[in-house]
Amino acid sequence: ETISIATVNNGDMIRMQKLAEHFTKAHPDITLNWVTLEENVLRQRITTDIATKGGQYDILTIGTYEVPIWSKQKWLMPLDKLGSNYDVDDLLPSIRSGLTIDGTLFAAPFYGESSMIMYRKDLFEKAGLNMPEAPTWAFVSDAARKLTDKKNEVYGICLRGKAGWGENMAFLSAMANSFGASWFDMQWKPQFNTDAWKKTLTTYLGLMKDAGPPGASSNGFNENLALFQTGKCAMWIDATVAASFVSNPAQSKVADKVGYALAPDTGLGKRSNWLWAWNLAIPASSKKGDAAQAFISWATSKDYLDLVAKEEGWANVPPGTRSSLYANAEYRKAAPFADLTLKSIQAADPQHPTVQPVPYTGVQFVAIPEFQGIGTAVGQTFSAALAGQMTADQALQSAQSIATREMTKAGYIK
Amino acid sequence: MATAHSRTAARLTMAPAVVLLLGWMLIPLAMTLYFSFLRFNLLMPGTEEWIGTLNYQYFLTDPAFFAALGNTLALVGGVLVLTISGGIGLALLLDQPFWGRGIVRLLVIAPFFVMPTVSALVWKNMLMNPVSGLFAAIAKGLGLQPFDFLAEAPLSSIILIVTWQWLPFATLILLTALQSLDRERLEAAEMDGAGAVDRFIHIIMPHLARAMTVVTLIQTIFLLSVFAEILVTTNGGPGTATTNITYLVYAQSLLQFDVGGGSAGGIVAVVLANLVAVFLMRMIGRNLDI
Amino acid sequence: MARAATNRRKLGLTLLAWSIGIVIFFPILWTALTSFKTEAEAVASSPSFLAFDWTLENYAEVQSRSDYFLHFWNSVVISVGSTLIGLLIAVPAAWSMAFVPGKRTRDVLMWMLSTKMLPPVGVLIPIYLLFRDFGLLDTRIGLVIVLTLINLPIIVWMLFTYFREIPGEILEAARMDGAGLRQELIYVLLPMAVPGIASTLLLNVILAWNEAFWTLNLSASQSAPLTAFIASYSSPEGLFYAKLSAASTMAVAPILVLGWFSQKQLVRGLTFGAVK
Amino acid sequence: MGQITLDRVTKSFGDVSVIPPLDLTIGNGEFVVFVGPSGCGKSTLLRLIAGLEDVSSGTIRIDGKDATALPPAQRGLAMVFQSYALYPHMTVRNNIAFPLKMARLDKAAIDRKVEAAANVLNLTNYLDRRPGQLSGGQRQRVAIGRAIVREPTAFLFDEPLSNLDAALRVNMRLEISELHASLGTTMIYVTHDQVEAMTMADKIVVLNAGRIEQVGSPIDLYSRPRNRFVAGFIGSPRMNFIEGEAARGDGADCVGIRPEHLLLSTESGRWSGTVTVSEHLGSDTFVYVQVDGIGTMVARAGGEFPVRHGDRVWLTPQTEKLHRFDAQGNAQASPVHGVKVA
Amino acid sequence: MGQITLDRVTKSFGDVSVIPPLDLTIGNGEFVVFVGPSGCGKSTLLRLIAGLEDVSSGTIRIDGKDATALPPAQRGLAMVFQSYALYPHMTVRNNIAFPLKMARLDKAAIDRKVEAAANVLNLTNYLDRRPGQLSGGQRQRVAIGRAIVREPTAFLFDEPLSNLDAALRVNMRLEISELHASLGTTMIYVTHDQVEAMTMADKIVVLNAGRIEQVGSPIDLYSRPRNRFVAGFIGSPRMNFIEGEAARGDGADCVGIRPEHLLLSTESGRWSGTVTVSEHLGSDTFVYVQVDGIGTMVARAGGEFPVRHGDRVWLTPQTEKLHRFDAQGNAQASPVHGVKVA
Ligand SMILES: Nc1ncnc2c1ncn2[C@@H]1O[C@H](COP(=O)(O)OP(=O)(O)OP(=O)(O)O)[C@@H](O)[C@H]1O
Ligand SMILES: Nc1ncnc2c1ncn2[C@@H]1O[C@H](COP(=O)(O)OP(=O)(O)OP(=O)(O)O)[C@@H](O)[C@H]1O
Ligand SMILES: [Mg+2]
Ligand SMILES: [Mg+2]
Repeated sequence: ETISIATVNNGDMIRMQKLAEHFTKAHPDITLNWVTLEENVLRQRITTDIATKGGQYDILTIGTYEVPIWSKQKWLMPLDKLGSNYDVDDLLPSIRSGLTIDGTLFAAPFYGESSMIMYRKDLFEKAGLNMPEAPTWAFVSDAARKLTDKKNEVYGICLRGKAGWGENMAFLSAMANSFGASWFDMQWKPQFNTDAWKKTLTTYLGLMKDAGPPGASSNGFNENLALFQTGKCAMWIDATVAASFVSNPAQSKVADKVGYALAPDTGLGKRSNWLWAWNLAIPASSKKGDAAQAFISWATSKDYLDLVAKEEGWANVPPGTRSSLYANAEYRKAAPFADLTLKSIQAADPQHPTVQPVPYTGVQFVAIPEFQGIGTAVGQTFSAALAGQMTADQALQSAQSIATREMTKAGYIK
Repeated sequence: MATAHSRTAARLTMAPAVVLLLGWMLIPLAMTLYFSFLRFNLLMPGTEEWIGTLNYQYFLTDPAFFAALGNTLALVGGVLVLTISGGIGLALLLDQPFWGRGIVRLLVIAPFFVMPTVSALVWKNMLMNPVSGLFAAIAKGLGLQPFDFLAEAPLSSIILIVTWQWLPFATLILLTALQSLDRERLEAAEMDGAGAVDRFIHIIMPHLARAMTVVTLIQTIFLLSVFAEILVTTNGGPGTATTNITYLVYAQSLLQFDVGGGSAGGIVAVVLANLVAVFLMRMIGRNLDI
Repeated sequence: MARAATNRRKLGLTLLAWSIGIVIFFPILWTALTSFKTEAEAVASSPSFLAFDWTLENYAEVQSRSDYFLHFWNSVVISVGSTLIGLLIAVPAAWSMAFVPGKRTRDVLMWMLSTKMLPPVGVLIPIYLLFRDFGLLDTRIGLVIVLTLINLPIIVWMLFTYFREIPGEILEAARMDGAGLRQELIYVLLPMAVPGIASTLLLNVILAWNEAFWTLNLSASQSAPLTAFIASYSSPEGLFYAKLSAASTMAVAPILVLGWFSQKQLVRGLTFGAVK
Repeated sequence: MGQITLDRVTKSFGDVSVIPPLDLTIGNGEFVVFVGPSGCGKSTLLRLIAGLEDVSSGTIRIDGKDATALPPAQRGLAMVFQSYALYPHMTVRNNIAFPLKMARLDKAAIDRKVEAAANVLNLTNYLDRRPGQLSGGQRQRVAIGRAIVREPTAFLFDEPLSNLDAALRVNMRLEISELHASLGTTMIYVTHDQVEAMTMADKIVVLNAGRIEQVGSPIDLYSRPRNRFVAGFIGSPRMNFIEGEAARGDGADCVGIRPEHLLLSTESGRWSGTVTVSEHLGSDTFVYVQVDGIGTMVARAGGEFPVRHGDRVWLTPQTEKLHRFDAQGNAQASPVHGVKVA
Repeated sequence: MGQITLDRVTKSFGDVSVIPPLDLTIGNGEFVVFVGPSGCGKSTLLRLIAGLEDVSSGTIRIDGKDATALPPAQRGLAMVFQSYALYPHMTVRNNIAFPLKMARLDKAAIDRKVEAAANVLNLTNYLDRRPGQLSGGQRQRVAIGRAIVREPTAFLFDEPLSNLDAALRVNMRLEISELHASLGTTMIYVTHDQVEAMTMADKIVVLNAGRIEQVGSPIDLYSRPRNRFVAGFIGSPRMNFIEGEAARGDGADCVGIRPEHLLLSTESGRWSGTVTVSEHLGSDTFVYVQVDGIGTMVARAGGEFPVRHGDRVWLTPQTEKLHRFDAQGNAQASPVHGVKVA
């Protein structure tokens, strides 16, 4: 049996691809076909395929955003044959809850992440600053400006600026949560005309202008990672998985100088960290469900974590899915960021993401099908604002009208 | 060549190409047209319903639409102007005798063979990146502030990339045309007292008119649907600074999975493309004497 | 015009032409060089041109991640296959346009070209649905069909302009000599048009090789050509410039080499009637 | 055999009628030349006979059989084109063999016939060359070779020599004449070259705007043109025409006299005038004379005739060589009885 | 003025020497024709004079001034090319006006000159057409018009009529001759057409492999060729050459006799042979005779001479027209004294 696996081209997935020979050795009757694509392309490809029932893939790599929407459409196969020793209860509750609909698991988390601050201990020391474990935006902004040394290409803070609901909007939505803002009110009215959003955006733009790297409006996760690894960022707020890259001496020039802290807040009770997981799921139309489940079971199991640890070291284990990992002393030793990662993940609450009540779930996204389009379009305007093409007010106004338009068209606003 | 026999044969031999292209054009187009009147979001199957021209209303009143229209024209026009003027310059240069002409010619045509995706990736990451790109390194080496191409001049940067890809094509066609110029005609002009500049204006340029027409026609066809370069470098942004019609339709139907809206956009794009086509055929197709 | 091109002038031209040529070629050269660097060197803030530790590890890494040869072979099959089938359909059509022109010939040609102006994204979903129904998703034959259709207008136009330069009298001579239409095409027209056909073939192989929209959207694993291969190297996390360069070099090199070796043939017919 | 009959054949391209109803019979073994001004329909007529164009109406019979609807290959005719229309990618051998291959002859027979044709045409040493490696005359011979091997009932030639230079043209002209003499096959030959028409034809067909002006042997047309058109068309330099008063004296609306039938004198004669140009060829001198009250006339003197621009000369026609035409341009009762050795 | 002097001019392309050292003086107002076999360097020589090619060594003087290093535009010469080299995108008017525009003349003067030239060349009605809409002869006239308006010191023509058909060629020939007569400007004219050379030239330069074989007036060359090359090259049909025993009798290694200097008889004469071909032009008859022991000879009879293939005829040379050549091909003491009216 041949199963086709569509997956995203990040390090953990590529590692899985390499290690998959262990799986095929154990299951000689199964061969694996890999389709590795960049995240945006992948999302577009598999969404098209599953929505049209194209049936090109047996295993999909999808995010927490898709799982509830797709399972509601009955596009995903329930994962009920993961095997007896697949310890479902070991999955981190906040992650698992996002993948479970009406008590049925529709996707298995491969790795999970939240976001946190990564910073340069050496630079903070030199500047006489001290990073608290749970800083506020006021502290972060102030420190970023102080640490900026443009002549030497050191920028106080690197944040996402590239447009996209999974790029700058992931960060900005989470940040907005900490400022008390939200996407919609209970009537699905967009909220970009609120003061909370205005404060969010002006803080972000001001900070990036004073302390951000050039070209920030096209920086996403990868670009910022490269910047941080080459020593050009004093702080970086991004996915917790980045911690293992920035602390890996093979890739990072600053591996031994990185410190970690929780994403900042403004004292309103929500921190600006998100929650995300890449999960493996099976299209309902797949005729190779059993083989596919066998693979998923293997790839998201505790044993897989051990396998990675054995082959590549504990630092490279896909994080953020299992409690047992965080209890593992070896892992905690190899991954100094483990603690903060776990704390960050636990701090995120997709069911109640905002200060004010909202009709939607999802921390840095809104789990409705229209969100991708709206999120990306709004992301475009904020990115344009970052590039200096419009002011914060114009951007917010335009975001408000885009969102209102689309929500009206989709029938949420009567 | 015009016996009844050969005319019948002509009709038969045309048929496969015409039928296939008609099918290729009409079937999807008909489906697209139908979809464009539906509320049809891929992510919400079963909710399709007839909504008349609502999709068109939304698409055409989208502020991004006008931006996209402008960007499309700027992109097509900008690349055409740059490739044709650059192509003429290069063709004139490559027509001169110098050492290693064959090799330089190979160097000049090389970009044509590069996949659009690859060239966009290379330009974006390795050349234009304001921190680790080569241009930034050069700027820093010269003591200048690196320029953030894709943020500060996004459309121009894309025009630059696309120009780089299409310059070889324009150069090759213009060079072939230049080499077909009757040398006696140039000599006659020389005898008539025309200097190099006059010969260029009065003899060479008019001779190249037809080649320029062809370059315009072919490149327009491809430039109207420039997509990979935008997707890879800017995703249409910042804002809508680099969104062209093609990208807008893409965003609508494949990022938002709003097939209805995307189809309406597709139909609008088809209409626009046909306007361009008619315009092109009218204005310059005649020059081709086909 | 063979008046003494003085050596000074020639030297000046040589310098100018070479610098322009190198500037134009530079992005490709730089990519190729970077593919032999380590990731750290690839992003070094003072990039070195040749003085670095040459390494092949990026190529090894790329190959271990994705089966280059499968993608390569898919690219070959799809681009060559679609071009050959396109030629098969286009030759008769171009014959009739060139040798039995009617009042509508010009309009038909222009109409064919105008089908190329339709934005492909607009019809992706319908095509996807059709392909699903016919079981053509992720098959080479499916991609061959699509690429044949999208390149057909260009093939017809190129052949048409080329055929038009062949004197009709030769075909009439063949007809007088007893050749039927098929023999006329096979024994006379095609051999005479070899340079034009070679050029058409090359150009369309190149266009098909580099076509990224349809190949990416209609393929998954079995039929994915190099355009899909490269799509997995755009911005993965971490440092990736060297690997990206290696993958890019691998994707571009075959067609670049082909193009270089056959540029004479390519150019010969690449005029679209621009040269009379 | 090789008799070709056209019966009320017409041809129009769209609305333009190129050939009005036309009848013509070409006898077996004849060498017929079509002449006429450019655009008069010579090629069209030839192509109608060949089957490369459909007739608009009328019948074409070849050896008595109706061939009007037959495709070219089945009419049993061979054609030699002005551009030679050789197959550039085939060797001379294959060019000549092509019609035989199309006729599915076996290899041995083909070889034999090709060798024979090459022999006749002196092409044996060139059989393995491509047309591109041959001179113009050799190419023309290959084209003829390709026509010969089919052993057609008739040959059609459309200005076959017009792409050759003068010297070669003379040779090829002789070769084609010899070929006709030896094969005895009907040949239809289109040309606009005076000399070719006069020297090669058994029968010349003079066409004008698709109509036949006169059919006859070269000497017939030369000495007894039926009308002014033919008189002016045949002969080089062309016949001098005299109209008005001067013609009335000879009892016609217009009289014509050929340059070679005018006597030149520096002393006296019938008409006097001044020399505008005198062309000294060594073998002949052509003198262009501005004749008072008539206009420019050309006279030929054998050898060297020493006059120059501005000299006064006298011209006297050989009266028995005068041609008389009425107001419609038709020849009046023939003045010339028989042709005498000059 | 328009005197052109070439002084030990040579030209090589790379290693190939095309023109060995060559001296030539062309007088003011002369009409000089270069003739010679294809590839002998006629065009090259013309282009050297025009300045379109650099001489390898030697000096070119125009009106006494050294012009060797001047660019073409400054030599004051105008050239008419074989391909016409008209500017296809310009109207006739603009084609003719182009050199004047380049000379930055004011609009009124340009218009005046263009009109004048068009008038002379009968182009007034075509001034607003493009070259593509003109016939060959009209195009040629435009090319000449473009040359005239510059009022050059000399005109250079490179086979200007070779793309025209026979009838047109005769007309254009006359027009160019008249132009020369009326302008009086020096003209250098390259052709390989016998008749053009003989009828137009004041002076013919016969070239062979870059060397000058003979320079002289047409009649000079016709009646007193300096060697066999010139004798064979000038005159059409070409001179009959007789070698071996038959020639020895006339006291030379080779004797030559032109077709028009052979008397034809059906009864008796010096040489006898059988007719292979007889070409009846009406005005003349050319008879090709296979002479016993000598080979094929051509003879011309005026008017109609009734012989056919296979007939036996006799040929007698006009002895005073015999040309005698030594073993090197050089003419022996001239046998012809003066030229008489035939
Ligand atoms: N395919 C065609 N369509 C329309 N008109 C045509 C076509 N072929 C020929 N004609 C017209 O028919 C007339 C006769 O043409 P044809 O070629 O027979 O002349 P011709 O006597 O051979 O002339 P030439 O001596 O120049 O070769 C011309 O007026 C020409 O324009
Ligand atoms: N640019 C060139 N490079 C090399 N050889 C050349 C060049 N131009 C002419 N030749 C050679 O010089 C010789 C003379 O050429 P030219 O064109 O002057 O001959 P021509 O007398 O004009 O011949 P034709 O009657 O065929 O026009 C030829 O052998 C030709 O091959
Ligand atoms: Mg004709
Ligand atoms: Mg020449």
